[in-house]
Order: sequence, then structure tokens, then C-alpha cells
Amino acid sequence: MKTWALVSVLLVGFLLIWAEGDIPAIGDSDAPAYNYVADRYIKEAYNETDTPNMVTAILADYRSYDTLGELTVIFTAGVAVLLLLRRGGRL
Amino acid sequence: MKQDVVIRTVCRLIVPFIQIFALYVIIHGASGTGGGFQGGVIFASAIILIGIAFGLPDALQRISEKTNTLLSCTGLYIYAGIGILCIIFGGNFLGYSFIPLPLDSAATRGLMAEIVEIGIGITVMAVMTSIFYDIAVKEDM
Amino acid sequence: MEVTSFVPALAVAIPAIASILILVFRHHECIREGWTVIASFATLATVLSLLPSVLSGNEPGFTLLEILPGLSISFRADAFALIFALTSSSLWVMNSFYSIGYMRAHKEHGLTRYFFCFAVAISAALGIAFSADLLTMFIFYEILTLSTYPLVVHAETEDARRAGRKYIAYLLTAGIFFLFSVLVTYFLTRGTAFLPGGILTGHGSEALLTLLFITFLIGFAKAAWMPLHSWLPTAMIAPTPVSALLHAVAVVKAGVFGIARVAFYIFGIDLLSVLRLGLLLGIIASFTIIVASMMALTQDNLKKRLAYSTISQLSYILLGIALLTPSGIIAALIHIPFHAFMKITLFFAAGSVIIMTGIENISEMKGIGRQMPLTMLMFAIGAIGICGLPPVCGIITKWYLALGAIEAHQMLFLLVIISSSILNVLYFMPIIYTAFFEKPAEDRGIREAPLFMLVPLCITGIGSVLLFFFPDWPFMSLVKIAVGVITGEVIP
Amino acid sequence: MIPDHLTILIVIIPLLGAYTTLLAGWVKRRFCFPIAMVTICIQFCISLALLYQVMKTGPLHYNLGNWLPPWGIEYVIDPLNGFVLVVLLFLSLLCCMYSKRSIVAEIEEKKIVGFYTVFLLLVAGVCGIAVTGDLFNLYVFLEISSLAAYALVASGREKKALFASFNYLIMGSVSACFILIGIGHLYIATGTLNMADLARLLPPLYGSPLIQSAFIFFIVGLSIKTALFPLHLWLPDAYSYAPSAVSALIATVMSKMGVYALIRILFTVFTPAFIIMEIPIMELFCWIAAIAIIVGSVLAITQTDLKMMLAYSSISQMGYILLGIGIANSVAMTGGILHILNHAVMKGCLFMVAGAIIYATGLRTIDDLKGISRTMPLTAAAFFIAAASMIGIPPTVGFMSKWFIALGALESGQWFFVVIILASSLLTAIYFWRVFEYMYFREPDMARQAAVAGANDPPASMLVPILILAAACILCGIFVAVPLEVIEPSVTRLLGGN
Amino acid sequence: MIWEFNFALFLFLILCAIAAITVRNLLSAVVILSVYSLIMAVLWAEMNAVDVSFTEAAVGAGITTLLFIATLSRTTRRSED
Amino acid sequence: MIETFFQSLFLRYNYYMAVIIMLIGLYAMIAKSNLIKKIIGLNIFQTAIFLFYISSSEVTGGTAPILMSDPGTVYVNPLPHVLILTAIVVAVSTTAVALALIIRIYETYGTIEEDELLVQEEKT
Repeated sequence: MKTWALVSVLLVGFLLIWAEGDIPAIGDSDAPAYNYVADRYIKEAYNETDTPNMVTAILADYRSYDTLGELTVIFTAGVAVLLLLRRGGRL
Repeated sequence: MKQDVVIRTVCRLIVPFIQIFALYVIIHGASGTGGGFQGGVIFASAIILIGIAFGLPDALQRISEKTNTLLSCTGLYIYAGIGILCIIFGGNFLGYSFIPLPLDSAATRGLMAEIVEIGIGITVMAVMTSIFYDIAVKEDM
Repeated sequence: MEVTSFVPALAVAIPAIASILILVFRHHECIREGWTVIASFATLATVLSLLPSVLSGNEPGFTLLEILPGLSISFRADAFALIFALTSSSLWVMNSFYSIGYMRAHKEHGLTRYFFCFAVAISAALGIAFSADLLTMFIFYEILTLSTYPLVVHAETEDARRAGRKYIAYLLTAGIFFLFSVLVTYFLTRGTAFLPGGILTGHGSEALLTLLFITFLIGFAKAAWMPLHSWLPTAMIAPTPVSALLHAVAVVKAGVFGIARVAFYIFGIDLLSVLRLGLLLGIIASFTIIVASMMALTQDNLKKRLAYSTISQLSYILLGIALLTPSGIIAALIHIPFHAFMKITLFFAAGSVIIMTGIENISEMKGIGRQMPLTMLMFAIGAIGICGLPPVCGIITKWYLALGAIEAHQMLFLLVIISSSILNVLYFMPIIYTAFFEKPAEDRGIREAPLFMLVPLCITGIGSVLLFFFPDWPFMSLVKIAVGVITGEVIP
Repeated sequence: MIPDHLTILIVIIPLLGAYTTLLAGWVKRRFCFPIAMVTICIQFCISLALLYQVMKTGPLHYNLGNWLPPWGIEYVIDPLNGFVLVVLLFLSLLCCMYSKRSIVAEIEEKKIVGFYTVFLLLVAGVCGIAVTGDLFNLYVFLEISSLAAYALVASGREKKALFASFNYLIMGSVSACFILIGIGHLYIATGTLNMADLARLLPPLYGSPLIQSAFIFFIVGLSIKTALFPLHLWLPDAYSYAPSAVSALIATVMSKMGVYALIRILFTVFTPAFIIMEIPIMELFCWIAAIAIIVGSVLAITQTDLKMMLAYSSISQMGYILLGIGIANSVAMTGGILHILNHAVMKGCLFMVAGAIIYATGLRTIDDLKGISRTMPLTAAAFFIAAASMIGIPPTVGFMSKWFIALGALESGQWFFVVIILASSLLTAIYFWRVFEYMYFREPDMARQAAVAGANDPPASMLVPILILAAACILCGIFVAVPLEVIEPSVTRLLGGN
Repeated sequence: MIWEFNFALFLFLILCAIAAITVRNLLSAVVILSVYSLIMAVLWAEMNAVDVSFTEAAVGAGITTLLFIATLSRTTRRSED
Repeated sequence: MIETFFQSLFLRYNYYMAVIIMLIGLYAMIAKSNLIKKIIGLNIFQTAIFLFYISSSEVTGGTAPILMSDPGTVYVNPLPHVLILTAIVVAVSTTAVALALIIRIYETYGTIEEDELLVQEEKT
């Protein structure tokens, strides 16, 4: 098991390190990630959603469906734990 | 642990503050750091704190399993309900601006985001508490 | 001439519907068996109704559905198909009666399953006969394999299961080769329809086509050519009517029929002779004829001896195909019904003996001909026919086969035919001798089999004789039309 | 108004259904099943309507929250989604119906509420994956369905299911992490999460290690989800120790969802131009799938437990789908996608039969099945049909997909894969034939006689799904033109990039 | 962003990660994990991701740790590796 | 050559650190026999991925993405933050389910060591 773990970890590590060389440098404001979709969020979020915190604006508005999904994940976890562990009570 | 008066007293003192703080975090999410999720977790930790300090029955008295179930669904209903409300008023799912409020589109969106955040807070609080109950409770309870 | 007609599919559907009815009425013996009989007559009538149209040169058929361009499920009743269909459906009538008699006399269990599978197998055999393309044929070929398996394992003993495993292992593996061949054919030509003269000409390299022919041959392992024959003698463990089904009515005939279809309608005579594949097939067939006959000599179990005889006789058909001359093809095609009639007679007789006496080995059959004269007379007729002596229809095959060998200038094959005839005589005559001319050890009060069994036996036996005198009606006429289509020559 | 919103309702309805189930369960436990059933029924109808709409008018786009795609989340339905949705929901519907009686023996009565809640969440998650056009949204729904699946696997009384579920969780989490890394790489390289947008932005970046590594992470991550051969270790235990309704559900719905996600990412995000030209990995992928086909079958032959055998056979069958996708020409793709339908139908039927036998007799090893056909004739017949389809005997549906995949392999000149496909049919025949022989042609052992003799065909709510699926095995084979009508445009769309 | 400070935090992170998976006492491991989460939260705060940092502090260092400890109280603290 | 390499390393050291932590977590998930250790590994792995995302949001001279009155302010990219908020929830949910399973496993088998569990499974 340990050798397999080491081999797979090394493979993944190699892959990641090979890929990371191509990432835009830290703090690079020309990076595509900063200039495409995020640009609108930063410039327009307040005008469009009246929310100064951009993170909240995206979380609860632009991508609010993701957040519904996230909430459902946690609900799922709750029901899953209930299903697995609860002995007393009605459920 | 139940004998530890200091802990219990301190708990009794700080739990309301934690809860108020949690509410603040939920409401404050729009303008500053925070949001429904963080607030919900903090609220849950307040209840968990009671559970640890006074024993789980005490915590259960404050928020029973039934309330938990109800609340966890309520939050989700609020969220999905607003989404469906938008459909009813002719928008797409979660298209807040279609809800006919006497506000401009951006303000409506902001308001709805707040409500949604409250929904998130309720559900997260309830589910986190419920998970903690389930994990911490021995089977004889 | 293509004519749209649903009758071929109807012939396939009737036994299938009957099989369902048999399942539905599983608790009422008489109704269940009644359905078998009714269905067998209905099927025969349906097939016969096609006859006039086909004899006048039409090819009624239709496409059920087209899955992809060139890949469809379609039926067509040409003269070639009708030879096989008529054989199967007419013998099914006989076999139904015989089955009822045999299974009741034997007090067999699981009769619903038996009749159900039998009907499905017949449906599949007719499907093979009437299929107008490779895919349809493959579908029915596999259904035939599956539906006969429960029949082979009918006894549910360990031996039967072993035989069943062998049976299914051989035939499913073969099915895979068949599938591969169909795939490659479709890949090469974008079509699978049977056309006289073949569809493969001009596609693929020589090596590929040779390989394809070999995989087709392996695919048709139901033809029991050596060395892919060993499932057939093992399957003898099944009840005798099943053996009759395997050897005469459906299964092995489906194999040789398939090889003939593929050889003439997928490859075509010209392509086969260019690739010298006829020679290959001829060598395989000759080898099988001789070796199987010799192995038949060594068997004491009557049914096993008959099984090896079948293996050898089937290769007559293959040899006829391999000759690639009109006479050879006539021999091949006409041997399908002729062999079926003779072999089913032999099996019916053997089955009657087993039922009435419990004897399975030839050495124990001393004087049985005196106790069951009619049965053994019919057996003798079948045996004489297989040996190729008049006045039974087998000689017609041998005659055309020899003619074909001469036409093809393959004297070696002529030699094979002659020597095999001698071998046939060698392994059949001792049985007749034992049955009629040796004294029974004691009188065990053995009588003739019940009428349910005796009548079909007599009909097929007499049929074999009649076919000698009136070969033209209807088989030879059909064969001549078919050969005319295949070779493009007019056969007188 | 409603018709415009069907795209979203197909996910929202089961979510609402799940919340409601939990609440209703608190009031009365027996409300749960009807709610779940009605929910999935509505969903199924919606999926049919969607498929019809897609076939008529072309792909449907739905912008959530009325935000335009790269900024908001987009739902897209094209023929492939529509088809997969119908398949998934059809199977979910039958599994739900089947579960009503089958879980009675396998799950504590109290847990039924949680069971149906999680069941609906799983269905919702799977549908969410199927319709989404946004990578991160896919991840979120993947997690919903995965968490639900872990819980369902462990929900029964079977002890071993716990550890199986835990292993499933570990592997599933690794896979989700890999997918998350892949999404991160793509986001960093392009700045967007929308699939269509990515497909538009990626071509100039094809040479970049960032993109290529993302591709590998996606493939590895989703291979774990679909249990491609060397990463299959979680699968057999999880499938075989779960309650039988759950086995049927995750063996059909969950695994198909993984395959769908794989197709979506391979062909919609990374266009065929990238897969075929830039990275030789597809060749490798095909080889691995081929090995999976063989190894899965061989391992299945060695099993003594019926459900375990079916689980290993799943590994082999998933290999077919992946091989069809890996060959990546239109014929093989058609076969691969058709096999999604096939495998769902066949495996669903087989797992349900296994469950029905356990329900009726309590027996689960193959040796115990001797003579079961006498007392459970319909169940055994369904098993036979599904197994024949698995082997690929015409006219069942299994034959058609094998035909297409093999033809696709021929067309791309890879004869070896043809041999693999055919050889594996034979291996499949070996392990199913054994069961078949035991069921039909043997007398039960002394010890088991009472159990076998006392068995009956299961109650209608279990029998009907089994028979529907068995019939589907044959009907889909004969009328294969119907699914092909949907599959062909979707394949053209997927391969249309070049 | 002061990279020296960041770098020190990173080193701490790696150390904590290694410690968390090597310590035999599971309770210690869990506590170390919570420290790891806290350092992570600090790091993120320092990278201007305040919301995430807040969440990580509440969840990673808070609830997760609580759940772990609750689990340990019902199972065992000992670990073979 | 070496210099550019180091420069590249320096410019992206966040990512490399994240990779190292990821690998530690992944190793623990696969190699550790104790189930709780596996979950700890999972947490480490996931957090490292989050770190990776957050690193990508960084912009030189940027401030937290909360609107300031000064219009010239440079903000960091808020989108990865949102994604990670969601992912953190997913992580804690997974952890909760895993812990519940561990408790059940311990109740059933009396151990949470993988190798002992395998031995016990062999026996039954």
C-alpha cells in the first residue's frame, strides 16, 4: 500500500509541478482569470446588485445557484449523518 | 465536567453574545466580511458550546431535533422559494430583479440576496447542530 | 423477382406465437400439446402457401426494419430458403406427434419447457431459412443456439449438464466468430443482404477474404465439420426427438444452410473459385466424411453411431458446395431435405427401440427386428438411403455429387464419395443384420411402439422412398430454380 | 410559462421533493414513498418533454438568475443530455418503485425517511450534473450525488457495507479533488467556468501544460467515478453490500452519470480536435478500457456471490462504454452512448433480480440459486433475458451496442479491440451461463431446499420494474432505431467541432 | 503581501500537515489539524481573501475540529500509524 | 537557465507550496491505515487545493474585494473566493459523513485500522 501510495503521489506531484510552471505568476494583473469574467464582477457588482461585498454579490446573486447547491450539499450531509447514526427520535 | 461551575457560568454569559454576533455576521454579509454560512456556523457553535458545557440534553432543550429538521428545511424552502417566486413573476430561476418590489433592480437584488443569506444561515445552523448531535450522542440517548 | 409479402415472416411468427401459448397453457397438458400440433400444421401450411409463388420464380419478402443503411432485419423466401423451410416445417409436424408419444411414454418432466423451446427452435430455424441478410440470419442463429440448449440439458443429470455446457460453449464461441464475420462483411461492403453472385467481390484483400471465409466456417460450427464436431455426439444425451431436431430438422441443417448461403450469396461462386476456397472447403469436407464414418464404425451406442453418421453426411453437403459446379450444388441442396428425411427416420426408429426396450447399444439389439418389424423396416429404409442404395432418395445425392466431382475434375473427391459409401454400408449393415438375423436372447414381450410414434416413423420412412421416385415434387424443382439463380445457368 | 422553465424544474423539483420528504416523514413515515415516487414521475415526464423539445428546436439554454452565461450559471440541454436524462430518470423511477418493498427487509423501518430523502437528493444531483453547462456547478452537484450515494450504500443492515461505503467515500473524494484541480487549472488558464465558453477559449492554449494536465486530472478523476479498471477497487464492495435497490440505483444511475460527465468534458470542453490531435492519451485510454473489459470479466468469473459478480461485470461493461468513447469516431461513439442506455437497463434488471432473490430466499451466493427458476419463474426469466443482453445475443439491446463499438473499432483500423470485444462476450457468457444453469437445471441443495421451495416471485412493486427492464432489453434491441434517432444527432454534435 | 511572512506561514503549514498525519495520538493530530486550519486562515486573510479566511477559521478550525473530537470520544484516540 | 527556473519558482512559490501540501494529504489518504488519519489527509488535501485557488486570485497591490470609496482601488479576484467558500462547505460535509461512517465502523468492528478491518472481513 505504501509503495503504491508513494508512486501515485509522485505521479500526481510530477503532473502538478509540470503544469504549475505555466501558471501566470502570483499577483499578475494580466492573468486571464483576472481580466475576463472577474472583471465584470469587480466593476459592476455594486451597480448591479447593490452589495458592496463582491464575494457576497457573486455568492448570493451571480452564482447563487451554486450556493443553493452548496446548501443542498450540507443538507445532504445532515440527512446522511442522520441516516447513518441516529438511533433515538422519530427519524 | 458537569461540576465545572466556571465553565458553565462563562458559557451562560457568552452564548447570547455569540448568537448576536452570529446574527450580525449573517446580516452584515452584504456590506462586509461574513454571510449566511459563516453566521450559521457560528450560531451552531454557540449551541454546540451549550451542549459541551451543560450536556446534550440541555442543548436539545434549546433546539430539539424536530426544530432542527424543520429549520434545515425552512432555510432551503426560503432559498428555493425565492427562486420559484422569480419564475412566477416572469424571470428565470433566482432572477431576483423580476420580483416586483418598489425598488430599482439592483436594490431588489441586494434585498433578495440578504433574504437568501438568512435562509443559508438557518439551514447551516440547523444542519451543523444536527450533525453534532448525531455524532456526539451515544446510542442510549 | 422481388415481391412484398409478409408470409415468410408469418411462418416465423406462428411457432413463436405458439411458444407463448404453450407457456400460457402450461397447466393443461392436452391444450398445450394441441397448440404444438396446430402450430406445426399451420406453419407447414404457411410454408406450402409460398410454394406456388416461388416455383413461378418470385421471391416474396419484406424488410421489417432498417437499423442502419445496409443493416436491416428482412425476410425473403426464395427457392433456396424454401428447401430448408419446407424440410423443417414438414418434419416438425412429424416430430410433434412423435414427441408427444415419446415424452409421454418416457414420463418425462418439464414438458412445458420442452415444447416451448421446441417451438422457439423451429421459429428460429425458419427465421434462418427466410432471412434475407446476414444480420437477420445471425439473430435467428443465436436464438436457435439458446433455445436448443434447454432441450439438450433436458434430463438435468450431471452428464446432461456437461453435454449442455459443451454444446453452448462450442456454439456460442462459433456465434462470436459469426458475429465477427458479419461485422467485417458489413465493414467491407456496407451491406449484409444476400445477393446471388455475392457482395464481397472487389472488396478487401485476398488474405482478408480468406480469413473471412474461415471465420464464417467456424461461425457455422453447427454444420459439425471436423474438428468442430464434438458437441454433436455429446448432445446425444438429449431425448430422441431432440436428437431428431438437432440432426434432421433444424440445427445442423441450419449450419450447412448457412454455409451454403454465405458461400453463394455473400462470396459468390466466382470469388470462391478465384480464392481457391472451394478446395479448402472440399478438403475439410472430405476429411470429415472419411474420419466421421470411421468413428461411426467404432460406436456401439446406436444414437452415437447415428450422430457420427450425421457428421459425415453433413459434409456431403459441404463437399457439394465446395465443388462449385451446378451438379455439385444440386447435390448439396437436395441433400438437405433428403438427409433430413432419412435421418429423422433413423432417429425415430432408434427412439422407439429405446422407449420400448430400453436398449441403446447395438450389440444388445439381437433379433429386435422380429419383435418390432415395422420399426426396424423403416430403420432399414433409412440406412439403405444413407448408404446410397436404391430405392431410397439418398442415391440421388450421391449421383449428383459424383457428377459434380467429375465436372469439377476433382477425381480425389470422387474417390472420397465412393469410399465413404462403402464405409456407410459397413457401419449400417451390422445393425440391420443384428436386428433381423440374430436370435433374441429371450422373449421380453416387446411390441411395436404406440401409434403416436409409429405413424410419424412410417410416414418419414415412406417419404424417403417416395422422394426417390418423385424427387421433383417439390424439392428438386426448388433446387433447380435455386441453382439456376446461383450459377446463372438454366438447369434442365 | 412553465415550458420555458422545464430545464430548471427538472432539478428543482427533486430538491423540493427531498426537503418535503424529510418534513413529511416527521409527520408520518409512509408519506415518504409516495412523495418520492410522484417527484420522480414528474421529473421523468419533464425529461421526456425536454427531449422532445430539444429534438424539435435544437439545444435549450437557460440562464440562471437571468445572468448571461460567462457571468452567471447556464443550463444547456442538447440531444445527449436529453437522452441521458431520460435514461437516468427512467431507471430512477423503476428503482424507486422497486425500493418500496425491497428495503423493508434491508433497512430499519425508522430509516425509511432518511432513505427516500437521500434517494431524491441523489436523483437531483445526477440531474444537475446532466443539465449543467458550468464546470463548478458540475462539481457541486457531483458532490451532492456522491454524498447521497455514500449514505445510501451504508444505509442497510449489511455490516460490510460500512467499510465499503467508506472506501467509496475516500475514492470519491480523491476523484472530486482531482476534478476540482482540473477546474482550477482551466479557470486559471482562461478565466471562465462556462463549458461553451471554455471550448471557445481553449484552442489557442492547447499546447499549454496547464490545459493538458487539467485534461489528465479530469480523466483520472472521472475514471475513478466510473471505476475504470485500475481505479475500480471501491466498486465491487459498494455495489454488492448496498441494499439491493441502492445497488441497482448506483450501478445504473451513478455510474452513467460519471460517463456522461466524462463525455461532456472530453467532447464539449476539450473539443475532439484536442483529444485526437494534441494528446496521445486517448490511445492509452482505449487500451486501459480494453484491459478493463477483459479483467472485469475474468474477475466476475471467479466470484461466488451473485451481486459481487454483477459488480465486476459492471467494470467490464463500463469498459465498453469508455472504449466506444475512446475510439472517438462517430460509429463507436454511437455504440458507446447506446451502451449507456443498455447497461443501465441490463444492469438495473440484473441487480433487481439479485435483490428479489435475496428478498424471497435470503440467499446470495450463486451456489444457492439452484432450482430457483421453479419457484420464481418470472424473475429467473427476466434474469435470463438481461444476461443474454449482457452477452450480446441478438435481438437484445446489448448486441446492438457491441455491434456499433466493434464496427467503430474496425473503422478506425483497430482490429485488436474488435477481438477484445468479441472475446469478452465469451467471458461474459461463461459467468452468466453458470448462473443460468444453476437456476434452471439443478435441484437445490438439501440445506437450501426449504428456502428455495418457499420462495415466490416477489411482490408486484418489485416484479413490475424487473419485467419492464427485461422487456426493455428486447424492445430497445428491436427498435434500436428509436434511441439512435437521438444518439446520432448528439454524436454529430459532439464530434462536430472538427 | 510580505513574502517572508508568507513563506514562514507556508513552512508552518507543511510542518503541521506532516505532524498531523504522523502523530500517533489522534487527539493531538486533530488539534494539529485545527492549528493547520488556523494558519491557513491567517494566510488567506493575508492574501486578501477575508471571507474565505473567516469561513475557514469557523469551519476548518471550529466545527470540523469539534466533529473530529466528538468522533474520537466515541471511538478511540489511539492510532497504529 | 537555472536563474529563470528559480525566478519562475519564486514567482509561483505559492502554487508549489500548495502542491507539496496536496501531496502530503493525498499520501495520507492512500497510505495511512487509520481511518481518521485518512480523513485528516483528505482535509489537508482539500485545504491545499483551496490554497491553490486562493493563490490564483491574488493581485499585486490588491485589496479585499469589498467595495471601497476610492474608485482607483485595485481588488483581488473575488470569483475564486466564492468557489472556495462553496468548496469548504463541501469539504466539511464530506468530513461529517466520513466521521459518521467511522463511528459506525468502530461500533461494528471495534477498530478503525484498515488492516485489522480487512483481516476481520476475511474472516466473515
